[in-house]
Amino acid sequence: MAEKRFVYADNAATTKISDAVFDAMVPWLKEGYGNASSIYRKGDESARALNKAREQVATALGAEPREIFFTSGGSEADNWVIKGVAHSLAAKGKKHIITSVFEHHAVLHTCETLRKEGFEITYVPVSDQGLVSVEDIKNAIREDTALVSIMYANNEIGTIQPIAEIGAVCKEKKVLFHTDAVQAVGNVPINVKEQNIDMLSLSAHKIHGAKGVGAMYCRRGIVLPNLIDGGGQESGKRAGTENVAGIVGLGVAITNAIATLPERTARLRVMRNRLIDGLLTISHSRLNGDREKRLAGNVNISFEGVEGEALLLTLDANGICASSGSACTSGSLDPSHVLLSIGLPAEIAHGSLRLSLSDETTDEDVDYMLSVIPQVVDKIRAMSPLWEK
Amino acid sequence: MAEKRFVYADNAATTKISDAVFDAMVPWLKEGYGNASSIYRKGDESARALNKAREQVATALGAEPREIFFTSGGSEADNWVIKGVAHSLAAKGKKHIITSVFEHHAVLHTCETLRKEGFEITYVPVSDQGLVSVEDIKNAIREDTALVSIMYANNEIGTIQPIAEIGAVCKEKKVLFHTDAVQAVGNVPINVKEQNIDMLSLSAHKIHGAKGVGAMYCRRGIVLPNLIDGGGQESGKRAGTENVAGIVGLGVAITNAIATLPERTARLRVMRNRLIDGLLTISHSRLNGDREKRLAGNVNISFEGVEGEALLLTLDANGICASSGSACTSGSLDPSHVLLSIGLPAEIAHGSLRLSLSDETTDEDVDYMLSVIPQVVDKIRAMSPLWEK
Amino acid sequence: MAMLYSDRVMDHFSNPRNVGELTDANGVGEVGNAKCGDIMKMYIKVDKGVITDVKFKTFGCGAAIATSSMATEMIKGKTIEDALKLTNKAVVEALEGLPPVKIHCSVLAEQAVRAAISDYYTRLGVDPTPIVGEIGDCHACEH
Amino acid sequence: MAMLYSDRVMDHFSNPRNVGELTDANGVGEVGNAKCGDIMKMYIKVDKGVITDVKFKTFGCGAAIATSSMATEMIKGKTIEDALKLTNKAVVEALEGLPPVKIHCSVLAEQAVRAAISDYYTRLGVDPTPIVGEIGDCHACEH
Ligand SMILES: Cc1ncc(COP(=O)(O)O)c(C=O)c1O
Ligand SMILES: Cc1ncc(COP(=O)(O)O)c(C=O)c1O
Ligand code: FES
Ligand code: FES
Repeated sequence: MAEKRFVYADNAATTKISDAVFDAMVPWLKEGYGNASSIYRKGDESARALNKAREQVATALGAEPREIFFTSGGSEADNWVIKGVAHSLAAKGKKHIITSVFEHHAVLHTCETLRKEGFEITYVPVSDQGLVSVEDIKNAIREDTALVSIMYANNEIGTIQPIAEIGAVCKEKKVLFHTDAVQAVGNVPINVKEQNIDMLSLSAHKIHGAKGVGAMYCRRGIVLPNLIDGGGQESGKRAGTENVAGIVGLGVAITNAIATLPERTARLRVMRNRLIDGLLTISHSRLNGDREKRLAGNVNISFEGVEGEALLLTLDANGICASSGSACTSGSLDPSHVLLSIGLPAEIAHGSLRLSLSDETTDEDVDYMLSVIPQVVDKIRAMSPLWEK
Repeated sequence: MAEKRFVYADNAATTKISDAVFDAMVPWLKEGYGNASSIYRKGDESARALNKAREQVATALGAEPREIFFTSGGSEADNWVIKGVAHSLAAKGKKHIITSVFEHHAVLHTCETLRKEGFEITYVPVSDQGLVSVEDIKNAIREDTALVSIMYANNEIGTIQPIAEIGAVCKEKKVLFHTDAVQAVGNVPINVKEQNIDMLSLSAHKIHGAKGVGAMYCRRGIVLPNLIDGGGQESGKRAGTENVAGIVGLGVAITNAIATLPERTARLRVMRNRLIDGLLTISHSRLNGDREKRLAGNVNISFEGVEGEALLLTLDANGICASSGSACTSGSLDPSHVLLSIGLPAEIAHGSLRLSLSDETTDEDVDYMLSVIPQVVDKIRAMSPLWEK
Repeated sequence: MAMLYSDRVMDHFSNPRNVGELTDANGVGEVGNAKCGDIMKMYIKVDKGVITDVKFKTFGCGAAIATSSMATEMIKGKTIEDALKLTNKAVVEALEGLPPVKIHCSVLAEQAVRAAISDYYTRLGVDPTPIVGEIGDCHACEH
Repeated sequence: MAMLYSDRVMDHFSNPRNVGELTDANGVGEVGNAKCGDIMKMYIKVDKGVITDVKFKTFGCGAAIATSSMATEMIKGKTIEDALKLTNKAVVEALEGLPPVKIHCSVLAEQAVRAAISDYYTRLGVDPTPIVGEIGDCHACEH
């Protein structure tokens, strides 16, 4: 095998805080500790820093600053939007929500909670290429539909959904439209006004910001009940002393992500394609998700006869951080709902590998992965009682 | 006036991150970026760090690690507990909640949201010394009471409530008991088991930790629905990629706070008393809240004929960061609900000053405040058309 | 959110111009609402239709004090006619803006000027209403 | 949450002992549940009541592989009687623990040993049930 190196290829799970973000955060973890709600200058400084970050996030999305609300991450934003719209429109008899089968759990489990409360959820299917059909959404919309929530880009297979088209349909049908853009922000050009997005969730730690901070865009005029009641922070819409350092970092992270987007994605696309082509030379492998309509940094490949956890542990032993389709984390053996949704049999879904790149990924990293992964797959297959060479 | 110096006397609003906490956080903002849910060692390291912090928080409260759930702060914890218990016990016909009139807005506004949803809220009064009566709680408990939520220590006037006694009553009456201990943790010895506390909220930034991180203690066996659904983090009870750095910092902050508690509070009490005695020599002033049953670092004094914002701005110009009873932050002219609750007339509530000390406060700071504040009060009174010397 | 007052506001708050009482005032106006915490009292000395001196006392927030101070500067040396043209908007502009939640404080300053002029006319035995109009209370404060 | 495997588990996972097939095995057991992704196949060579050689093949998670490896080490050279006393708990202890969600994987190892011994008796024409008992599926995996 090639000389061992450390390759972090799990940027869809989380990213390293960039130096620029870290440097921007530090003053707010040190001397800039004033509470933004306080009246003295030390508080003012924090308030100004929050305002600046709000403008940066708004600019990145084509929104207005007052349409941006900071949260503790993507999950909170998803919960806030979906539960908020559901509970507020239920009073008007609208108790139907449309989402897709392969959303992130922050959306799916939230919808499941609402279903238990008496809401009706339509889960539109996705194609074998991992794409939602605009037609399906259109047909699913009813008189009593409160919300359509479709993710911008899928976190496992990286497929990019027809968001502008869904936005247009929702606008025409006068239904609110939310997109979980946690994976897309900074990686795909987004303009909430042009794309008719009413609400959007994002998270800092996916774009070299800190963990535990995110934002929710909510188009002006939409009345969303609070998820977290209390103090007057975030225009009284989200209580809690603001995580100034994290929010400042998010402002820098999103600004940098947007500034470098075209170049970065062009470069990542080349590396991604090289990985895909190289790994598909392994026998009994397949690419999951559309090859073109996918995030520039996402590779997701299944290897028959390979168990995901064993694969990941062996890659880790070789210095490669990656993730799999099997939900190791929950201790459950259920294969990824995303991979099942695009039609993969459970056994194959178990043996899939997600490599997600970032601007820190180098060509040497790609070479290394291409040299190590085939050997690891072979080794695991050789240990399997099911695999015949 | 004495030579100008910078005195931060608003530690009840937020505190400076201590060097120990900052140093503990930095590795997790730099190289320790692994997602705690990941399977590789880089993720493991984060998971281990979370486990350690969970143990530290549990130890500080006399709880078990699995009873600790990390949140984005005190407000989220309060919302989670109160909305969670309400919605879960409503199914059993328990739609009554008992709280006090002078809780933090994170509790009061949450209760108000529930009231609009059809829950009934009993707000027990507080005495003119700022103390809740155990008898009042006992009398307020009914067959359909779902929850009693009483803050451990008040954030404005620092009064410490008879938590163990309330815990005993709730236990006897088989009603769940929550305490918002955001101001108390690290400043008062707490043992959730001995005090029969079923659920407790805390926040890192009040004890020299970071903003945007907190925790919720929930006694084992209590089933609390999620506020934030999604991934399997926090045993599936609170979704969202964990703020590892913030949580590690909280672990260190709470450990340090507990370790230094007796000495620190003894020292603070002396400084506090000196401030109280000194400021009460100003004519037409009064101390708000019981003098003994109060946080070691809390001073809250009203000056007749003085408007709070003008007072704070002038103190700020003199280098003193403090806060007032008037809710400047909301842009509302309503005087503090806490000060009204202990019987202050609105005009007097407007002119109150909260000084909250921490281990960083020095005797020189106290001297300085004692020299500056009387002069500032005089100056503002001299400008008032209402004030006759 | 913190106040985010402009430097100009902070200057007028920290060093208010024309604070005090005028013993020889011939017009005194007091406006505000003790309930919401704000009282502004303005003293003017009018000579041949010109405001030759002005002083104020204010019990109120930073914006109330700064707008009182600025308003006195803006009407000093002006004719009554010109002083009556003073709007709260002009005071806010002169202060380089106020946070949205503090705009209502500037209304108090405009009203205090009108109240003082009104008192001047009343003392002269002239009905001020046709000239000054109704003054009213600081409604913005009663929300 | 990440796996938090012990060093011992990682050692047995990374360098599994006794991987492969035994061409001269006289007992072969396969257990598991393809649906939940885990299959463990164990080959034993029994000579005069003693397990003289053992190999395994496993399709499964890190814990499955490590427990397979550990189990083979623990029964090699043992009498059938002793091997039948092997519990999943003993394997877990030998591995210095497993995360709670992974305990069920160790059950598979215990079952694989029993299944191989069962096959050995069956080949001898002896009904294994009174000796080995029911083996059953990995119920833990079907949640
Ligand atoms: C008593 C009390 N409860 C709740 C909170 C809210 O905590 P956080 O700002 O961490 O959301 C605070 C402080 O802001 C508080 O003092
Ligand atoms: C598509 C998607 N939505 C939501 C989330 C949740 O974001 P967070 O971890 O910031 O709560 C993630 C990542 O974890 C994600 O990939
Ligand atoms: S005068 Fe400033 S609050 Fe009304
Ligand atoms: S064998 Fe490890 S998951 Fe069942």
